[in-house]
Amino acid sequence: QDQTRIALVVKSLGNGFFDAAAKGAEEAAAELGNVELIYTGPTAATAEAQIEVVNSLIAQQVDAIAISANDPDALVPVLQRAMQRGIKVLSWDSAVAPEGRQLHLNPSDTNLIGETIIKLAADHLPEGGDVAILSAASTATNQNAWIEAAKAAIPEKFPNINLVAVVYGDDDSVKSTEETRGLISAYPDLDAIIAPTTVGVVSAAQVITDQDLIGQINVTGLALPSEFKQFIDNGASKGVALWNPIDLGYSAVVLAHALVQGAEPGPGVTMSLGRMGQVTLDETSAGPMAVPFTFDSSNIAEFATYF
Amino acid sequence: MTDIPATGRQLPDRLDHPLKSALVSWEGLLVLVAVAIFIMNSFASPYFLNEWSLSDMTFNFTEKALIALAMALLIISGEIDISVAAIIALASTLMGFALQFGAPTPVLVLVGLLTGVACGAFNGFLVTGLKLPSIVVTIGTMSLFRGISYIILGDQSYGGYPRDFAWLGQGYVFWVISFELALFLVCAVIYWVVLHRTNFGRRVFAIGNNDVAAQFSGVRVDRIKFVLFCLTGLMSGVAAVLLTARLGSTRPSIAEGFELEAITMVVLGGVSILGGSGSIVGVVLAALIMGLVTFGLGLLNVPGIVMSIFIGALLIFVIGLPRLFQLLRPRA
Amino acid sequence: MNRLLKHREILLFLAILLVLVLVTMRFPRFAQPGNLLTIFNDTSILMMLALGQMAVILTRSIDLSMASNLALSGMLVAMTNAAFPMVPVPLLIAMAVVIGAGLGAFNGILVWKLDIPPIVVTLGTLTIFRGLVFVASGGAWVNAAQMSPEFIGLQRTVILGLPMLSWIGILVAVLFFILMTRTPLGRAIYAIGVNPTASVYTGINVGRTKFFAFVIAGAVSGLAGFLWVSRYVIASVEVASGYEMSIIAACVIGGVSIAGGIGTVPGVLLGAIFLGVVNNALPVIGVSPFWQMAISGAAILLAVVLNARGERRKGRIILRKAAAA
Amino acid sequence: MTDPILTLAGISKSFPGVRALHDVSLELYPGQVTALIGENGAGKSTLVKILTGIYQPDEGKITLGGGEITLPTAHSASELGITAIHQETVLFDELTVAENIYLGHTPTNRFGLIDWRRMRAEAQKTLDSMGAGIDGGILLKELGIAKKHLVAVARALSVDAQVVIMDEPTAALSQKEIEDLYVLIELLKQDGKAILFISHKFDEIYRIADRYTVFRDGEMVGKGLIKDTPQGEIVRMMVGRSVDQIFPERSAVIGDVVLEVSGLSHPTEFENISFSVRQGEILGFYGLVGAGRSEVMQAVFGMTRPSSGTMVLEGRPVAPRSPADAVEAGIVYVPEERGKQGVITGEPIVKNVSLPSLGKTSRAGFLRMAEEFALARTYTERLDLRASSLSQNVSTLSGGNQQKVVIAKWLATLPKVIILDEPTKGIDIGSKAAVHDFMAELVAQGLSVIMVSSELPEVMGMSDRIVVMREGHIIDTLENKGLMPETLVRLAAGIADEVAA
Ligand SMILES: Nc1ncnc2c1ncn2[C@@H]1O[C@H](COP(=O)(O)OP(=O)(O)OP(=O)(O)O)[C@@H](O)[C@H]1O
Ligand SMILES: Nc1ncnc2c1ncn2[C@@H]1O[C@H](COP(=O)(O)OP(=O)(O)OP(=O)(O)O)[C@@H](O)[C@H]1O
Ligand SMILES: [Mg+2]
Ligand SMILES: [Mg+2]
Repeated sequence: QDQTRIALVVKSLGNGFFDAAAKGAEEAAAELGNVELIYTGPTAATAEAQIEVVNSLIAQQVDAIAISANDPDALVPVLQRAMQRGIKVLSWDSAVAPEGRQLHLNPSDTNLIGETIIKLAADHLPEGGDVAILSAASTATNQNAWIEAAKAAIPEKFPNINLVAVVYGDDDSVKSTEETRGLISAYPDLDAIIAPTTVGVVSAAQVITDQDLIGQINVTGLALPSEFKQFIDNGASKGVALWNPIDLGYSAVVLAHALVQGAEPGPGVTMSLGRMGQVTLDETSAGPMAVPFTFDSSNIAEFATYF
Repeated sequence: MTDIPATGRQLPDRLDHPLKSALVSWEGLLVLVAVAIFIMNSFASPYFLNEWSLSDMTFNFTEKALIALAMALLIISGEIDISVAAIIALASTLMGFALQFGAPTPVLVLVGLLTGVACGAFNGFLVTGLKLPSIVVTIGTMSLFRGISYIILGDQSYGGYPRDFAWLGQGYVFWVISFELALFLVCAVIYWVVLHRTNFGRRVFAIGNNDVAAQFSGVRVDRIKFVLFCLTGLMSGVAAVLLTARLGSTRPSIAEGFELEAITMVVLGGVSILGGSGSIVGVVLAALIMGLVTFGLGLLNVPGIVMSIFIGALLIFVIGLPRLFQLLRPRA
Repeated sequence: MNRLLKHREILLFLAILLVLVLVTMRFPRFAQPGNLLTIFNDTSILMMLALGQMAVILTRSIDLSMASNLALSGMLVAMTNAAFPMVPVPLLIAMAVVIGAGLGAFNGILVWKLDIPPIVVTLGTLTIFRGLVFVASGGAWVNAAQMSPEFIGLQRTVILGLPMLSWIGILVAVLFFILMTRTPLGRAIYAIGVNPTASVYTGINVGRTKFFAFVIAGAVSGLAGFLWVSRYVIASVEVASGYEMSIIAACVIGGVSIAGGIGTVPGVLLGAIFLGVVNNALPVIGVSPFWQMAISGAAILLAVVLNARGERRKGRIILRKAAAA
Repeated sequence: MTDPILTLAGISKSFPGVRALHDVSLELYPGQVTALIGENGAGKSTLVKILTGIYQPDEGKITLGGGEITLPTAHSASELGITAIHQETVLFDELTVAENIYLGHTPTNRFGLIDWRRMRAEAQKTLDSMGAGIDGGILLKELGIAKKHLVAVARALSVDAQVVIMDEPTAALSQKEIEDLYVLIELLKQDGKAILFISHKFDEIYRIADRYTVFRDGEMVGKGLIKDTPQGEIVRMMVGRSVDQIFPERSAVIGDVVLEVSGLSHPTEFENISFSVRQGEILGFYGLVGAGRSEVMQAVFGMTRPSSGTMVLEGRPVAPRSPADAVEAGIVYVPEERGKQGVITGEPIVKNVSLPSLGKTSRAGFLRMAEEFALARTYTERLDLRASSLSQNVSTLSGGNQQKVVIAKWLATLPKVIILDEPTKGIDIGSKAAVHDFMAELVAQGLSVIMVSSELPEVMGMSDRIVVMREGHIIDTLENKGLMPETLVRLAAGIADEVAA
C-alpha cells in the first residue's frame, strides 16, 4: 500500500470555487497515478475548525497537506506539527505564514490582481470616478493583500479613480448585502463597487439589480462565471476576473506530489506545474500560477459551463 | 436544656440511595456510551488506537471542557453564561495588546486571566446587582465583549507570541500528556471537590433548587452567584491563554461558537438546565464523549457539520431517555 | 389596559426616531421615504422571525433552532426550485412553511411528550437541522443562476410602492396580532407564560400549547427560509448561521420578558426595526464596521436594563402617604 | 331527603412513595355545604385535584347526577359543571381581571375570535353581583391578595356550575371578606349548588357546613351531619385521638431585653416601628392580612433594607444587610410562605436542616455527612417529624411537616431570637398543638420568640405581650392580661376611635 495520500484542505466545504478546485485536484491525482486524494475542510470558514481537520489528517498520517488557510498565523503551530511528523505541507490560494508551510502557490500575482480589479472598474470610467471595495472577512489574507496592492496601484496608474471606502461583508450574503446598501446610501456618487470575493460580488450585483441602479453603478471584482453569469447578462456588471480554480486545484496537487517525491522547495527554485507550466518561487517560497482572466459578455456563457 | 419527650420514632438516614443510584446510573450510562464509541472508533479507523492520535484528540475539547467545568456550577445554580467565547476573544485580544508592549509570558497569562475575571465580574454584577436574567445579559455581553475585540483589532491580528508562552498550548508535560490535558485533569478534580465536597458546593445546589428559600436560609445567594460568574470568566480566561498559545495568534473571531459546545457538554453531562442537580464526573465524561465522536468521525473525514448531527442527536437522546422509558413502561 | 407596556413601546419608538434624526442630520438621504422603506423591507424577515420567537418565549421556552430551521427549509425549497423550475412558486412557499412547521413540531413534540427543557431540545436541533442542510445538499450551494426568475422575483414584485416582501411581513404581523390577542391559543400562550400551574387548573394543556408555539415559530422560520434564500439568492449550509441571537435580541429589545408571559406584537416589531435601523445606519454614518457588534451588544444591555426597570414590582405599598405619592 | 348529586366511591391515588388516597368515598348534596376535614396531608387537596381533572385516580368511580363520568382534563370538569377555588391562588398576574375570570371559557364571536367587550361586561356583572368592588379591566397584579381571592371566587361563579369546591378559601381573607364570602355561599346554597368546603377552622365549619366528611391518612374515617356531631368527636376522628384545644402552660421566666428595635422605617411599607422582646418572652404581632407585619419581620431579618431605624441585640447594635448576617447575629425567621421561602423543595430533609449550620457541621469548608445526619436527626426527632427517612425529599412532605423542617433548621443554629410568621397557617389541629407546645419549650429554654399571627385565639393564647399593626404602623403594644378580643380587633381594623368618639 504505497499509495500517496494527498489531502486538499479548503477554507470551507460547499463553496463553488473550492468544489471546482477539487475537480482539478482529481484530474491531477488521476494523471499522476497511485494518488489517493482526500478532499476535506470545515463547514464554517474558521481557523479553529480547520485545525481540527488538520489534526485528524495528522492522525491519519497522510503524505501531504495542501491547504487554503482561513488564517495565516493560527494554522502555523498545527502545520508545523504535521511537518515534524513527516507530512509535506504547502498552502495554496490563501497563504499560511512561511514558517507553517514549505511553499505557497498563489493563484496569481498579488500585485497583478490588485491592479486588475481596479482596471476592471477604470476601463468603464474614462472620466474617472468614485469606487468602493466590498471585501470578504477583514481577516482574509489574500483579499487584504490584493486591496493593499490595489491601493498602491491607484496613484500611479489610475490617478482619476477615487477609492472612497473599503467595507467587509465577511463572505456572508446578508452582511455583504447590508454593506452594499450602506455604500449606496453613504456615497450617492458612487460609480463602481469592486468585490474581490465570489460571495460579495454576487450580493452586490443583486442589490444593484434590486435597486434599479444598473447602468449607474458597475459591479466588478472576482467572480465564478457560473454564479455570476446573469449579472453580466443583465448589465449589472460589465466584467469580472478570476483565475481558473480547476487549474489551481490541479497545480496544488501536482506540487504536493512533487514534495512527497522529495522535491526541495526554496527561494528561486522552479517547479513544474504539469500542464500549467512552471512556477518560480520568490524569497518567501511563494509563487504565482497564472495571470487573472477576464470574463465579460463575450465569453461568460462559455465559461459558465465549466466552473 | 429540657428534653422534649422522646417519641420513640427513629428516623433512618436513608432508606436506599435514591439520589446516589440515580447519579451512578446516569454516569454509568455516559461511561457505556463512551466505551461504545471508543470501541466503534477503534474498529472504524486503523489510526485511532495510537497514543499520539489520542493525545491530539484531547486538543479538540480541553479548552471547551475547562469552561464547561465552571459553567456546570453556574448552570447548577440556575444561571447561564453565553458570553464565554466572547470573553476568550477579548482576553486573547488584550493579551496580544500587552504583547505589543513586550510583556513577558507571566504577564500575558495574568492579563488573560484577569480579563476573564473582569468580564465574569461584569456579567455577575449585571445579574446579581441589577437583578437581570443571565441569559439575556450574556447574550448582550457576548456581542459587547467580542465587539470590543473588533474595535481594538479590526482587521489586524496579533502574533509573535514568545516560545515559552506557546508551550502552554502546545507543550507536553509528560510523554503524550499535554499541558492542556494535565491542566484540565487537575481542574476537574478541583471542581469535583468544590462542588461535591464543600459547603460552597452544597450552597450552589441549594440556590439552584430554590434561590429564594436559600436566601431565607441564610445563604448569601448574590455573593455566590457573583463568584460563580467570576469563576466562569476565569476559566474562559484560562481557555483564552491555552487557545491563544495553541494558535499562536489572536483574531477577534477566535473561538466562535465555543459557548454552545461548552453548554452542550454540561447538559450532556447530566446537569439540569433548570438548575439544582448535576455532577462534575458527568461533565468530564460528556467532554470525553464529544471529543471521541468528533475525532472518530474526523478520522473518517466526515465533515464537522455531520458530526454535529451526532452530537445534537446524542444530546436529545440521552436527556430524553429517562422520560422515554417512563412513557413506555406502563404499556410494556 | 397595558399602560406600562404601551409606555415601553413609545420609548422604543422614540429611540428609533432619535437614531433616524441623528443620522439624517449628517446624511439627509438616509431619512428619505425610499430609504426608510428599504430598511423596512430589509427588516421584514427579522421581524417575522422575532414574532415567532416571541410566541415561544412567552411560554417560558426558547427556540435556538430557528435560524437552522430557516437554513434547512430554505435549502430544500431552493433545491426543489433548482431541480424542478416548473413547480409554481406559491407551492414552494407552502412547502417551505410546511417543512418549517414540521421541524418546529419536532421540537414541540420533544418538549411536550418527553418533557425535555426547550433550551436543550433546540440546542440539539440547532446543530441537527444545520447538519441536515449539509446532508441534503451535499454541501453544495444553490446560487442565483440555478434559481428560476419567478423564485427570485416574487418577493421583489412591487405592489402599491412596496415590494412583496414587505407585504408578506405586514401580513404576518397582522396575523400574529390577531393570533395573540383574539384567539384562545394566543391567550393560552400568554397564560402558560404568566403562570403555568394556574393554566393547568384553568384547563389549558400546557404541553400542547408549547407544542403549538413551536409549530408557529417553525412555520415562520420556514417562510423566512424561502424569503431568505430568494432574497440573498444563495442557499448554503452557512445561511443565517448565528442569526438566532439576532432574533432573540430583537425580542429582548422589543420588551419580551425572557421569563415568559410578557411581550406584545408591536413591541417586537419595533425591536426588530430598531436593530434594522441601527444596522443600516452604522455604515452610512461612517462608523467603522468594527464597531457594529459592540454597539448592538450595548443596545441589548440597555434595553434589558430599561425593561427591567419598568417591570420591577414596586412592592406592596402599604403606607398611605407612599400610595398617594 | 335528597339524593347526592355527586358521588365518589372507592377512589385511590398514589404518588411515587406516597399513598395519598385509599378507597375513599364522598357524597355532595345539592343546596348543602359538605365540609371536608382532615389533618395536613390527609389527602383533601388531592381529592380536589381529582375532582377537577388535574389528577387521574388510580381506582374508583365518580358519578354525577346518576351517570358515571370520567374527568380526563381540567376542561372536562368545568364542562360538566364542577368548579373549584384551589388552595393556592391560581391566577394570572399579567392578565386583566376579566380575562382571569373567563380564561378557558372565553366568549367568542362567530369567527371564533375572542369577544373582549362581551367578556368585560359579563365579568363586571359577576363581580358587581358579589359586591367585590373590583374593576374588571385592570391587571390582576394591581389587586391585593384578598381581592385576588375574590376574583378566584368570581371565576368559579362564572362557570354555571352544579358543584363548587372551596379548598381553604378563607386562609388569606380578612374577617370582613370572610363574612362576605359566607353570604355568597348562602346564595349558592339557595341556588341549589352542591358545595365542598375544606377548612381547618372549626368555628367556620360549624357556622356554614351542613355535613362533614373526615379523612385521616388518605382514608375516609367518618361522615355525618354537623348538627348531630360535637366538635370533639370530629377532632377525635381526624387525629385518631382526643386533642385538647387548650394552649400550653408556660413556665418561662421573663428576663432582660434581648432585641430592641427603634424607629424602623421603609419608604413604602412601614414607618417608625419600635418594639422590644425580652428573654423568655413570646411577643405576638396581630393585625389584618396586609398590615405589613411580614415586611417588618423581613426587615429585621435582613431580607429587605430599612431606610432608617436601629436595632440592638443584647446590648450591641446590629444592622443585618442580609439574612446571613441576621442568622450570624442570632435572629432567625420562619417565613409565611413555606413552599417558596421556607423549604428547598427538591432537596432531602437532611440538607434542608443543615444548610444554615454548614459552618458547624463541616471541617475547613469540607462537608461531613455524618455530622449533618446527626444534627438533622437530633432536631427533627425533637419535633416529631413524620417522614420515612432523612433523605426523603421535602417536597413530598405535607405542609405541617415541612413547617417542622423549617423550624428544625433554625433551632439547629441555636438562635437568640426566633421569628415565626404565621406558624400554624394551613396546619391541622394536631400539628398546631405541637407547634404551640414547642414554642412554650423554646421560651422555657430562654429564647425570645416573635410570633406573627392573624388568628386571634392563637395570639391571645400564646403571647405575653401583643403588638397591633395597621397599615404599616404600630398602633399599640398591650400586656396580654385581661384583654378583650374585641379590643384587638378594633385596634387592628381601625374602628377603635370611632367607638370612643
Ligand atoms: N404531586 C405529588 N407528588 C407526591 N406526593 C404528593 C403530591 N401531591 C400530594 N402528595 C402527597 O399526598 C398527600 C396528601 O396531600 P394533600 O395535599 O392532598 O393533603 P391535604 O389534605 O390537602 O393537606 P393540607 O391540609 O396541608 O392542605 C401528602 O402526603 C402529600 O405529601
Ligand atoms: N397584592 C399581593 N400580591 C401578592 N401577594 C400578596 C399581595 N398582598 C399580600 N401578599 C402576600 O400575602 C402575605 C400577607 O401579606 P403581608 O405579609 O404584607 O401582611 P401581614 O400584615 O404580614 O399579614 P400576614 O402576615 O398576617 O399575612 C405576604 O406573604 C404577601 O407576600
Ligand atoms: Mg390541601
Ligand atoms: Mg405576612
